[in-house]
Amino acid sequence: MGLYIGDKMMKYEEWSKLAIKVSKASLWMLHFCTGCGAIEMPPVMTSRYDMERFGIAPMATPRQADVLLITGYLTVKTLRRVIQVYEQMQSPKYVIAFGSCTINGGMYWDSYNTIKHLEKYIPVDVYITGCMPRPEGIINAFIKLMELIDEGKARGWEKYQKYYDKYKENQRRVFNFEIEGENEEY
Amino acid sequence: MDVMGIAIKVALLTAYAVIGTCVGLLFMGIGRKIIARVHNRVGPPFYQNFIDVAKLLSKKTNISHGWIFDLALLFSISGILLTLLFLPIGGVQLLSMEGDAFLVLYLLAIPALGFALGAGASGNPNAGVGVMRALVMMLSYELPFIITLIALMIYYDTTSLATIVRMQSINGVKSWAITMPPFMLAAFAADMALQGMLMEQPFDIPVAPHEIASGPMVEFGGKYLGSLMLYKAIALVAETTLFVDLFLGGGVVAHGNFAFVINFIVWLALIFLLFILSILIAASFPRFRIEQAFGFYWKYEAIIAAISLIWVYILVIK
Amino acid sequence: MLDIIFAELIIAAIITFFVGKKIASIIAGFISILPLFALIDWANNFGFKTISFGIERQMNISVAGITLHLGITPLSWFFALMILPLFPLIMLYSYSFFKENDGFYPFMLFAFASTFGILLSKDMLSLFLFWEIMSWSSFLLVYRSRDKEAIISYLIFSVFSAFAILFGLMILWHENFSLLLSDIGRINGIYGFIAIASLIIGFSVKSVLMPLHAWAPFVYSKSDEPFVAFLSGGLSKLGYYGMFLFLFTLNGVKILQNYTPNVAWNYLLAVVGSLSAFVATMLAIMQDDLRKLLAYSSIGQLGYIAIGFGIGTPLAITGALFQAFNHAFFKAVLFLAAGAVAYRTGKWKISELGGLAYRMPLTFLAALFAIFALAAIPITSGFAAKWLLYEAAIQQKYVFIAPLMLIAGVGAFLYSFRILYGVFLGENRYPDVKEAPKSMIAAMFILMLPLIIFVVFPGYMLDLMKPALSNSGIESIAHTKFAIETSLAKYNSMAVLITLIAAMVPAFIIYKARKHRITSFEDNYLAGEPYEFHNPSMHAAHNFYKPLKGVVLPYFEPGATYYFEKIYKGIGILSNGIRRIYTGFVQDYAIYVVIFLLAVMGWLIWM
Amino acid sequence: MKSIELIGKGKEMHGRAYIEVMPDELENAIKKLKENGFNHFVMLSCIDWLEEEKFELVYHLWSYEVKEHVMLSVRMNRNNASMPSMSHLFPQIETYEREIHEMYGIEFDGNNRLTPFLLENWHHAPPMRKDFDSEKFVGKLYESIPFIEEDENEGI
Repeated sequence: MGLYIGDKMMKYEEWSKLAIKVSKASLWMLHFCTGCGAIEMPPVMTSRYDMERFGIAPMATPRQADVLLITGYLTVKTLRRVIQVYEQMQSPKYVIAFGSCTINGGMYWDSYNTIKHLEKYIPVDVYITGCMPRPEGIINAFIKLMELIDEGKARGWEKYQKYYDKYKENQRRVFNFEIEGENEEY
Repeated sequence: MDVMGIAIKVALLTAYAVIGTCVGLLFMGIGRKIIARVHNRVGPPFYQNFIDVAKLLSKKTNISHGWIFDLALLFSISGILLTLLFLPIGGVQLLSMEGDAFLVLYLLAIPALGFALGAGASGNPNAGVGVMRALVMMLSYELPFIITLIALMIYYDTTSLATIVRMQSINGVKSWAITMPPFMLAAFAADMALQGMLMEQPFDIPVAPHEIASGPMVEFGGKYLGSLMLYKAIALVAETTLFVDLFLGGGVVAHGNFAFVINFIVWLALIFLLFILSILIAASFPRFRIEQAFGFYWKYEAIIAAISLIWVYILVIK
Repeated sequence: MLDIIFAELIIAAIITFFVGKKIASIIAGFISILPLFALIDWANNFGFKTISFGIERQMNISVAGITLHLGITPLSWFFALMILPLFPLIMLYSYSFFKENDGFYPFMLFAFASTFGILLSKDMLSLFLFWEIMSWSSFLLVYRSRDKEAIISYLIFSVFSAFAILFGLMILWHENFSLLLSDIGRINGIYGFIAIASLIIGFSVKSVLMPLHAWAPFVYSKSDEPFVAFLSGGLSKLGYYGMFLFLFTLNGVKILQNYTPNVAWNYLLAVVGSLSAFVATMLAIMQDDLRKLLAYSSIGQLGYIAIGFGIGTPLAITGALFQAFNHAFFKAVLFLAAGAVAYRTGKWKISELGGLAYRMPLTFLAALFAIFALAAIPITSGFAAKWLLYEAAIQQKYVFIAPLMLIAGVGAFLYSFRILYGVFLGENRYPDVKEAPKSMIAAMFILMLPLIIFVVFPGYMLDLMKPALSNSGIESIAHTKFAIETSLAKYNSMAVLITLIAAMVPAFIIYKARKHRITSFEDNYLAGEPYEFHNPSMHAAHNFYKPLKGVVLPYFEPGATYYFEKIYKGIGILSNGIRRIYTGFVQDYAIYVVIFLLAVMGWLIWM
Repeated sequence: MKSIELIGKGKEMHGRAYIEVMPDELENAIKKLKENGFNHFVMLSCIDWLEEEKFELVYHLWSYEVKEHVMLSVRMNRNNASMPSMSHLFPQIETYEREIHEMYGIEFDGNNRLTPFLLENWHHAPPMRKDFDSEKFVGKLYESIPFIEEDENEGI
């Protein structure tokens, strides 16, 4: 069952198949409702679309959650909180980015304080396109995520561990609004 | 007691610990399904909670806040298993001859206190508030529950759960406590107390995910949360069994050759019915505020329980 | 030998007045171990095989034609067993607690000697004499707090208690013309009734029974912690010693019953005890001052003993004595732990403390275990005592007392957690605090030993109190080493412990199966807000039980302290009135003299 | 309209009173309006007139008595723009002034709380000015941050 006593654990190869099966069938979600996408969540949770039939349940804190669902645009200030929350989640953890804002900034493509590509700061496993995506899109993304977990491709959290320094460098740059070769102080 | 006898006893206790855990998880899954049906949803499969626990226990990273935080894991599971084994289940006495109802009442506090210690050790303010609410809830629902318990005890002139069950099973269903009018009132009060014990709505004030980020559990993840889910599952079985032992004769209806199997099935059916009742109440009511819950228990429930106690007292004195 | 022990205690008290702090505490500590040897020796007389030092059982001291009869009885031996061991450990604790020797040790030794004397006294005169020495030496210890309310309240109640006891004893003497306590049994009628009642009232001041508890919150919260540990753990038991002595050993119950056969005076005592337990617990929940919380908790826990005496069956009395024994140790540990916390941080308010568990882990462990015993968790000996009391209440079908007792037991969880969370858990506010000094830790851990022993073997406790019970004509209840059996049910401590250890196995497997990483306190989920941006306090201990505030305070608090405030104010007004006589004018004094002379003359003429 | 009568100048614009005042008249104008029933300060807004080299501050006030919205407009030079703070008249103006200071770089004399407010770690030109080229800034900052590509050879 993937339980090993003592120091022998924590090898990726020993990640048993049953553990993959159970982690795919029980995705607990933390919805970081910053943008307008939050309005799509109630239909997904309630009787019309009912995400609970796939074992997906909303959680209150990142410690308990497996999936971080980011619903919409992120300013630099919000990004700091998102990263804080992401780092508090327990591995294996996945990120679903919702709406075009997280892909390329969307309608905030030229805003001075909205980040454009979420993937540069935290690894994203599944994107949902659209402005707004429909609830079916969210369900579809979760099913896609389940497939990816099953195939062993949803490894964003491993990527984050592996390239931790690079991610931290990107995050530091954007938090400090640091433009290369330009250090003007207003 | 000889070696063989001890071995059989240990095997029986282990079997009931496993059965209690599985039944609890199964019921929680069924409860989720029922709530989903009430909401006109499809709901998760009935085995969903097994998957959830397995997933939590197989998480790769786990965050602890120090050794006091770990006490939550150690004490929650061991304490609730201990409680379960001191209850007579379906006519099987287990260890219930070694203790009594007061012991069970206090044993229920071990996992709760361990849990509270772990939650407090995390240093999260939400956890502190959650534990405070849980303790105030405990003070609230214990009053009617204690009064009904005392009513039963003075009626049967014993505090031992095993004896209470035996005396209620003499004539099968007819001798169950709930068939007597004073104990009908008491059972109503105790059932409301059970609702609070199970922390189901309208008394899920301590966890309140939307107000205080699931309260005491705010910092629990991975194996810690998994162990707490196990605790909750076993607690569900233990608390409903306590009610069944007190008012429904422990589910004992048959004596004789196949009595063991029949009694087990009846016990299972009874705790399932109790659980369904509590789930249906939970599905139809919103959450109380803590003062409202306190007032509800200490005013109305306590008065109902006190009436039954006085009634029983008059019966006994006569 | 016994006179040597007394003499040494007195001499040590005088020596400690002049020497430095460290030497004083060492002298006091070693001298106060001596009576324990006597206890070990006397155990031979009560059916236990121990070492013999040849210390006599009886001693008569004749001073100016009056003879003081001293001697050990099974009852006083049992009470000495719970009170006297506290003393050397408190001295060990105080080794690092005090900054300088400012009069703590001499009075403490006097209090100790007089406690020993009270327990040994076999006649009324020595009982009252030692009682007064104990009251006055403890009053001087209270006086060290320099807190007006504490001093005055202790004075008022001590004097009241002393008068009540003196009144009772004088009536007994007047009826009997014998100072020996063993002659009391012959008394009947109204005088016996009044005497016993007034003695019980007098003793219930020391045992902080409601409504005569009002001094305790002030005194406990203002005096030195080592002394308060002795006051709550040890001296409060003396009140119950007196009650037990006069009620059961000297047949006070029968004297009361013979005069008024139709009134159940025991039941009244039990009701007072249960109300005391319930109201004090409710008030303890609402306290923010650590010492006040512990004070109310003491009142509540001591109420259980009164319940046991009130119910009066063998089961209840056994439970009450067990509870008294436990309370002596766990409350001493708790007060000492509170003192250790204050020694390191200088704070008493629970809402100002926090996060000390990782800084002071040994203090935390001691406090945690004591709290387990206080809350009667079944893995501590506190449970066996409460269980016996509950059983006794159910056996007698006391439907008013039993719910109050049980709900007070639940309330104990609430204030216990307030201490645990507010002081030791939660936000890490004192990152630089060190563990308490070694002598404090040692004292607390040695005090925990009896609590640990009697959780595994509750039967031993019942063996210890057997001589005291059988001497008073109370049969002891059926028990083995591990199990206690009553007519209602059975409690087997070994079954609980073994099952708990066995049930730890699956928990431990889950715990060990996956690694965990210990993270810092700052890494906490605060709705995504980073900790460094989160400026205000994260400690949720301020106003902790706010939802109960509107329920508890309006109903319980005024009733508990109102009458004392009235007395306090009344005495102030009276004293002011008396002071007005001393106007400072010579003419006024001359008029007083003239009036006095005229009065005397008038009286002479009238005669 | 009442406010126009009070100040003695201005015009009606879409049902509101629009009054242009000089910077030194501003305080008296607000005071006068406040005393005469315009006691609800609605908001303070700012417009950057890049071509005219001017900043325009608009103080919006509302009267519950006559149900009238008045906009007090004051213009200043764009270089080293500064205004006396009005926060002693309506305390809530302080917060608006902080925001405008951060977004436009206007100094408010007499306001002691002109500390960083909404933007964290911002050290570029005030972003709401029209000469702040947002598109270019995005290109320089956000687009220059590299994607983190996995090294195919290493695997994970």
